[in-house]
Amino acid sequence: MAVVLLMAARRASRQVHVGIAAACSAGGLAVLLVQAGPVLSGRTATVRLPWIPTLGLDVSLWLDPLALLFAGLILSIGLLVVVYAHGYLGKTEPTARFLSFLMLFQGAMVGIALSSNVLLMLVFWELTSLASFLLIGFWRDQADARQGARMALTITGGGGLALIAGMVLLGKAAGSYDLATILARADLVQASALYPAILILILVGAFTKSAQFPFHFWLPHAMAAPTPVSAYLHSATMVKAGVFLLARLWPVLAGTDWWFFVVTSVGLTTMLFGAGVALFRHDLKAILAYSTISQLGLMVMLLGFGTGAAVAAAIFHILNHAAFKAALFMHAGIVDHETGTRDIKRLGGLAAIMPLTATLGVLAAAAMAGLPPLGGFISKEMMLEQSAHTSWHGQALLVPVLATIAAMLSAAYSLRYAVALHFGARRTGAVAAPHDPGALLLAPPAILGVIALALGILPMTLAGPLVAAATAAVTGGAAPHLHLALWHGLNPALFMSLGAVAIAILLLWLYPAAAASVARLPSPDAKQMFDRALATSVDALRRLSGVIHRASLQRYLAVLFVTALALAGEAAWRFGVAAGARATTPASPVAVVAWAALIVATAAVLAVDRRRYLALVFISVIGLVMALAFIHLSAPDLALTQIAVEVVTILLMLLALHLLPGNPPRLSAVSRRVRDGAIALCGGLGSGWLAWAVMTRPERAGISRFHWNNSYSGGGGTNVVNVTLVDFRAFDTLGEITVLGIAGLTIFALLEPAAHGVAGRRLREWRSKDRFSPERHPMMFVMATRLLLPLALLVGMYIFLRGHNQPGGGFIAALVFSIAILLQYLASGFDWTDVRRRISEHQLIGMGVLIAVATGLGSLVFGAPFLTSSFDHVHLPLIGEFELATAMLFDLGVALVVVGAVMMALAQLAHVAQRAAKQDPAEQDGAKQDSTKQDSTKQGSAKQGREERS
Amino acid sequence: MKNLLPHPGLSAMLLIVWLLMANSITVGGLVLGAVFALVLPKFTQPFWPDRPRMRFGRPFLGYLAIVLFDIVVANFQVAWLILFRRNRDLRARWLVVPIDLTTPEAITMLAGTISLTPGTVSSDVSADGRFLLVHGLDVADEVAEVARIKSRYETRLQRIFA
Amino acid sequence: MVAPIVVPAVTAPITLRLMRRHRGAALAISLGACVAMLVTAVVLFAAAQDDAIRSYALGNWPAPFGIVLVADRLAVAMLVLAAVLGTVVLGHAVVTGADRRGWHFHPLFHFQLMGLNGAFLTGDLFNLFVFFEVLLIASYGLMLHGQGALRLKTGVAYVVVNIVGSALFLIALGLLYGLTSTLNMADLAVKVAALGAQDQGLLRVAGLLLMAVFALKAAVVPLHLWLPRTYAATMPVVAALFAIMTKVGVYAMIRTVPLIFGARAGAAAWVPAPYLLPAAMLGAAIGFAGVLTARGMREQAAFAVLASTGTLLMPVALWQEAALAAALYYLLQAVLAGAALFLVADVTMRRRGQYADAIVPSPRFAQQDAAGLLYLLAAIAAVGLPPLAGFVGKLLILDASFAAPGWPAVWATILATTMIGVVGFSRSGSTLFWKATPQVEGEALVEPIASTRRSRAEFIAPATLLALLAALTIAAGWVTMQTGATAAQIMAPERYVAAVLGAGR
Amino acid sequence: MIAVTLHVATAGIALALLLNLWRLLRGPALGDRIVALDTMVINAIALIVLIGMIGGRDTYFEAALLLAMVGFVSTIAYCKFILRGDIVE
Amino acid sequence: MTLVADIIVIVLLLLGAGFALIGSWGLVRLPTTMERLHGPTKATTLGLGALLVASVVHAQARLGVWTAHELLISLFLFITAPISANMIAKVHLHRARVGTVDEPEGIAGPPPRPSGDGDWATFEAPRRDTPASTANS
Amino acid sequence: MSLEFLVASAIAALVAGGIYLALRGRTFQVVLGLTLLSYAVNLFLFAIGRLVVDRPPLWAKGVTDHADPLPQALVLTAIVITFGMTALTVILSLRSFLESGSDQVDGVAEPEDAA
Repeated sequence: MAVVLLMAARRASRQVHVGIAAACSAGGLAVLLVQAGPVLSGRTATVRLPWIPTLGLDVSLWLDPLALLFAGLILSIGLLVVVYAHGYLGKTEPTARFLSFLMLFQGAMVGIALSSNVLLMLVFWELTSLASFLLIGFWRDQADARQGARMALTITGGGGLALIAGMVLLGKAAGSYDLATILARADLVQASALYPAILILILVGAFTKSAQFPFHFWLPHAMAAPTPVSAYLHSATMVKAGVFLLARLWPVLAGTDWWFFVVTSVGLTTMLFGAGVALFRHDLKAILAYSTISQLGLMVMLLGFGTGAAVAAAIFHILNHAAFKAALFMHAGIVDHETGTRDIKRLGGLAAIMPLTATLGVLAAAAMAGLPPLGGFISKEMMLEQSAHTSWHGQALLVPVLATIAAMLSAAYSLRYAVALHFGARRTGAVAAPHDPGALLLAPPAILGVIALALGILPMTLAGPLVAAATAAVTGGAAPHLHLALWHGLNPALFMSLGAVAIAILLLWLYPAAAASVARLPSPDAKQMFDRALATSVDALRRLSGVIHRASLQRYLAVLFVTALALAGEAAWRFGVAAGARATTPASPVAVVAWAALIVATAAVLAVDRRRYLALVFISVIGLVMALAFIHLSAPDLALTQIAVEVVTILLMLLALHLLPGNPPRLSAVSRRVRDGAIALCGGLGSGWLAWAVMTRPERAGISRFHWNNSYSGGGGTNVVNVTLVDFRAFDTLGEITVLGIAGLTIFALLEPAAHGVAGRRLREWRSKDRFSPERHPMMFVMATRLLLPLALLVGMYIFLRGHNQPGGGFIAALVFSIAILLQYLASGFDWTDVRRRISEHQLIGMGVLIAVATGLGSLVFGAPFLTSSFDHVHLPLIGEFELATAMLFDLGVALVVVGAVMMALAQLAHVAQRAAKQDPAEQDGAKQDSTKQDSTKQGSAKQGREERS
Repeated sequence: MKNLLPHPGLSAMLLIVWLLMANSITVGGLVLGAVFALVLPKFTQPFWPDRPRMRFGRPFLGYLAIVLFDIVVANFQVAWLILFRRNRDLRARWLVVPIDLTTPEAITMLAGTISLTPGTVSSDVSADGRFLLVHGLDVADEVAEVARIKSRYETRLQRIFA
Repeated sequence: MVAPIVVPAVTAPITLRLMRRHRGAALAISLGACVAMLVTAVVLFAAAQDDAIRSYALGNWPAPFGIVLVADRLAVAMLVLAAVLGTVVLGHAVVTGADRRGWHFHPLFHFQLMGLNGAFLTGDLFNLFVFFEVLLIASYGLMLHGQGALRLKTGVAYVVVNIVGSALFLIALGLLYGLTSTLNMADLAVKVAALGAQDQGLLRVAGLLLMAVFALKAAVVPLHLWLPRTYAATMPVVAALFAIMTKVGVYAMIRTVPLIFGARAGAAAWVPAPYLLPAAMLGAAIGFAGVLTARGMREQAAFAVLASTGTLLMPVALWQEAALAAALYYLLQAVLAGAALFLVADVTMRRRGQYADAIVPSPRFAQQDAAGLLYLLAAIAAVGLPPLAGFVGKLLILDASFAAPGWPAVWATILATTMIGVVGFSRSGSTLFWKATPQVEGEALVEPIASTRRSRAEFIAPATLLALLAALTIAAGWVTMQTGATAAQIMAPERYVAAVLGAGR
Repeated sequence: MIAVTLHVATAGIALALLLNLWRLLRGPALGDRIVALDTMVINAIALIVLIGMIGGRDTYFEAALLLAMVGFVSTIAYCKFILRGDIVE
Repeated sequence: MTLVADIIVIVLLLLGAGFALIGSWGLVRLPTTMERLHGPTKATTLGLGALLVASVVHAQARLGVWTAHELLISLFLFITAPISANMIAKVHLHRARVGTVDEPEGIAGPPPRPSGDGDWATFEAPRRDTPASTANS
Repeated sequence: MSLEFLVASAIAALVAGGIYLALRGRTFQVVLGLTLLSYAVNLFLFAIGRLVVDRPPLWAKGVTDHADPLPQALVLTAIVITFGMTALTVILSLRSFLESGSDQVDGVAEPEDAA
């Protein structure tokens, strides 16, 4: 909601933005506080809205103590961060965008805390990753911000994906995605064979989010974000989502050896590693980032212990850490803001000039170091106490010792932060006289610092009930005896703690030497490795993809053919394709001769493939044989169509051939030709065999029997093929003429602009190498076509009218019409014929489709389905019986479209070169204008051209 | 009348062709054919701008008969040539036929006739339209052959295209 | 029921005639027709809610002898999808003036829709072929719209490949007819189940060839090679419409396999089964890898389409009801997301001048933030992150494919490819919209293509698509209920057969 | 008797077709090939007529008619291509 | 009557097929393009003509119907065949004049020039206002 | 030899030729290849209705012996569609050549593609 508001108020002032955001946080917090009482007394508030019932994904929220703790944390720190951000961000920064991202994040985070459906939790989980991506990359001009954002998204998002798998599996194992149900079915889950997978996947998700070793490296780079973001996301809240998740699922996942080993080890390692690295960083935020990693490790380790007390410690530490770390980040931000640097080596003695800031810093750092009387001390004590009781794989000392070392290291870096920054020689970075910032910047960390202090002094009052209840919620049982206090007596933890602090001070004293030696160590930069790995793999993939997807039609086709062959081959190999038992028909000598002609012509087409003109001649032969074959095999309609189409196709090809370059060299190498030959051979044999197998099978009585029987009685025609086309399957024909019409339109669209631009220039420059006869319109030919035109039209009419009963029909008639007109073009040239033509092709196509559709619609008027035909035998005086069928009207539509499309194709192609030649002067003008305008002039002139013609 | 029936000859021809195609003479076919015979010439009129007047009477029929007869005879002659004349004895010649016909229609008809009778193929017209290039498969006497063409065909055509 | 085919068939010629003289009226008719189609589709959709399968005998010839249109849940859902997409894309084309960059955009567009609708509705295999051709040839025209050398030469490959595909279609069709002597899909289902042992081999050949054709249209690996360059070379607004084209291939598979090549089809039972799953996985992998490696936004979107097809086919390949339901949901959102990506690419490249859609940093351009936001959302949808529907779709797929054969591989592929996609989109997005090269002194400001019309209206269409995606997410419960019912209908082919052929058979 | 003659005639035309094919393949001149193609068309017409006579039906007449009418168009087009390059000018 | 018709049919059939065959044989046998051009004219004229007449007679005798539409085939062929021959001859002339390798001069040698100052239309564009050009005005 | 064999082998030859030509590198060859393929497909689709000599599908009372009309109708539709596609391909490849100056199928400048 806040996001929407902020978007709406983008233009408003900063104060308004901040106000909206703060109000949201505060409002949420208020709601939470109202609920807090009942929740802590054991009544869990729930909300449930159905969302995707089939998936088991509901918008179900609950507010148990753990959720309360977390949501409270998120909202309260969020509120402070918003206030802080108001002071932090410069006047020119787009606060609205920033705050809307922040609110998006806050909402998602609260969502994680409150979800009581694991799938819903996943939704929020990934949303936090996204929001974090946007926030880290907020200063988009900085390279490290962009890279940091991408890396964070990659790691946490990727972990989120693992989490998805884990959660869905978890749901599957538990039989529900409802969290309460899952939590109650721990035994079921842990007994499941999927348990290890679930555990690992969920842990990967949690660890990536919480920056656990070895997924930690994104976190320091996320510090490229504005400091409020770092404070909020990368210390107080988002990174704790992983910890929260572990706590949330603790009842169902914890308690096994797997859990203990993995979680404890990873936590421990991270704690140590982070602390160690933090000590030797010089960037304030880097120090804090690594310390965060370390502290997160601590919490994870505690959760891994698997005991209630450890959980309590973890939860208390969450609180503490949130308080002091957010305070520290804000502090670092203040220092940065005021001095212009975050390099600890360039800073020092700030206590004198920025007393308030310094006080704050020292206080928070002390909490981090685990010094009494701050909250950090208590939680650290609890941690050490717990680790003292933990034996790792039989090694009783391992965990406590390492934990102590880690505590020592963290004390050391905390002290270094506090001391090096505020005391000693004055070094003020880029600014000569920095000073304490205004209240807006100072107040939020101050509040946090106070809380950190208060948590130490009055732990039971402030946090006791909450921690206890939350712990109970985590462990699913009654809270263990919880006693939060600074003084626990002289227990091992105290000694460990003391030792740690002592060594830490010692270490700090020795720091320069140690730092020098560490600096000499090779330090693998995770970011570089990450970037390089990514870049390398992208390059490799790109090369691979380039190879696979090379623009090569030959390859596309080869793959297609091979795939089809392989698939067909598989079927034939597994099940066999045998010839059937139908008696074959003996072949007459004529058939054999025709067959031979076809085979020879096909071979000839291949043999002369680059002498294209000859190839075309042989294609003609094939077409002729096809027509003969159709005649012989009882298909007169097909023969007619074949003859007519053949002529038009040849004309078309010759027109195109004229504009193509002369005898080209061979393109492909021998090996390629052999390969293609093999594919072709397999394809040929395969298809031939399939045809053979089908033809030798006895035919079944199929739907065509019906067509035969109903052709005359129901369709009103004796030519069953034609009746099928215009009646039984008229819908096919409608589609078919649409195809032709579209082809015509597309051809027009292709050729209309061809006279311009590059193509036009090429056309104008085109000169054939051949010498041509000067005679353009041979007299005899011209005269013959004059006579043929009316004759051909008459024949076309005849074929059209009788098509319903005898071979023929609209399509063939249309081709005859077209050929008749094309003959005029051939004989007398384009211009001569074009002025005598009465109708434009566009109109023909449009009218044809409309007539055909209208015929079909006509039947709707009479309440019959689309395309229902009707016919009648009309008796006219004198003329005799006369048949009228609506199907003929449909056929008329067919004919119009065909004539239109054919004429469009050939006529356009025929005069494209001439048009290009005429275009020449116009092009000169056009060249001066810019591209946009040229576009429109092209359109304009083309339009004009057409209008002049029509 | 002229407007309604711009080319009576063509119309008649179309009607005949229509009846032939329909392969039967019925009233319905006749009417339909007549309609087409009237409509199509009008529709195609622009494609044949200045058609010469032709006489379809006796001269035309006589010409037709002569041509058909010549075709049959020539067929046998040429068949003989193809079957039994050796290639090197073939007296293939170019004939240049001067023509007095003036309309392209008439010239075309002459050339077509020449081509249709086996043994001679009209190959080209001169650029000024006054000579016809004819290829003869076996010509004993060029002058006589040219004269035969002119007298047998051209004079008759001149009468048709008066 | 015939209206979704007739409306565009009438509109196309009308716009053809009007566009030259009365552009305004033609535009109104064009857009109005789209809306009318949408309304019709919704009406049909509402009618299909009673779970009855309606058939419409064209020409009043009873099935299986004539051609029937069949409106079941699947068909009407696809109709609605096509109509929605068509309306939005057409609106965008008009707003950006893309329709004026060549000839005959509107007629071709409507013919394309006609082809799509016909393919969705028809219950006849040969008629399916015809409508495939209609939509293909219209797509050739649209693909070449705007022209230019690259588009033309890519177009050659696209056209030729598809023509060969059509030839294969005819061969498969012929085989089926030769075996069964029928073309009606319902009748085919009956006849195929009754084939004898000696015909099994041929039947399987026919089935596999048919699947190869559909796979070619759907751009299933390894028959996908033509897609990336074709879509990348197409005008983005056209490519946005094409987002549904590959899904037509998927639709054809979903339509034919359970019906004709279902459990009773002998050797051809679940005919693509052994190959589709690995191919789909490879497709998802290659697609998202392409998202990562793409050099231009359109290429990236093309690969995203490829990836979505792959992802979508994984559950389809399991041929189980729940998985199919998940797949259908994913299909809906994938179409919208793919289209959104292309439209965002369009609005972006219109503003980036000579940088066009190349994924390289450019100087700041107008309305960069808005474009960036749209890109972000589209990418989220395409890659399948919350909160948009892609995530829900993937969750559904994961959930539904659990325990199916090979589910770990499916899961691994889906999650890993999502990861690659996230990396890819985040890289390109931050490069495109965050990184900026400084404006070089003296160099002219980035010259946008459409300098005159850089209106905010251009954002409406992609935003609408994204809003639809959001709606798809919010209403996911209802939608999944729909897809569930659809899947149940698909997996019960006997109901389809009974509805088409009549109960008596 | 007529049936036998019909088949003999058909065989004759078939032989003629073969001869045409030979000339078509052989060339050598382009003109030769075009002539061969043209003759093939004419022989095909003859064949169609004969097939019609053998079957005793009229159905194939249109095919023969059409071939007679448009068969020469491609011949002309081939010629025009050689003569002028552009067949429609 | 039937016998007479039968005999007529048989004779016509043999005649037609024979001429078609001879025409094609001529096409194979004759030495150069121009001579070969004479072959098909036989097939088109007498060859097909005889066959068509045979068909007419046959239909009358056997089926008892008068059909005449076969004659149309001949009509069209009579219109189109000379044009084909003319064009092919033009191709030959043109290619021979241009000097294409595989286009040898025929037995008759190169064509003589028409008397007067012009040339054949294949070599020289038809002049204005002559029959050779007015056809296309 | 039976007619069935002749038709099947003719289909085989046409398909083989078509595939081979379609895999060549020049647009015109590809177009020729597609033409051959479409012949083959038409013949195949036609042959699917089984071969019947001289019994055309023209209805007459009492006639039951006839060729299957449906495949013929399908082939007719296919021929028309193929014609449209061929025309489009021819013109598209021509236009592509005009635009790029190369008639190589992918518009690659020559010489290329020796692999």
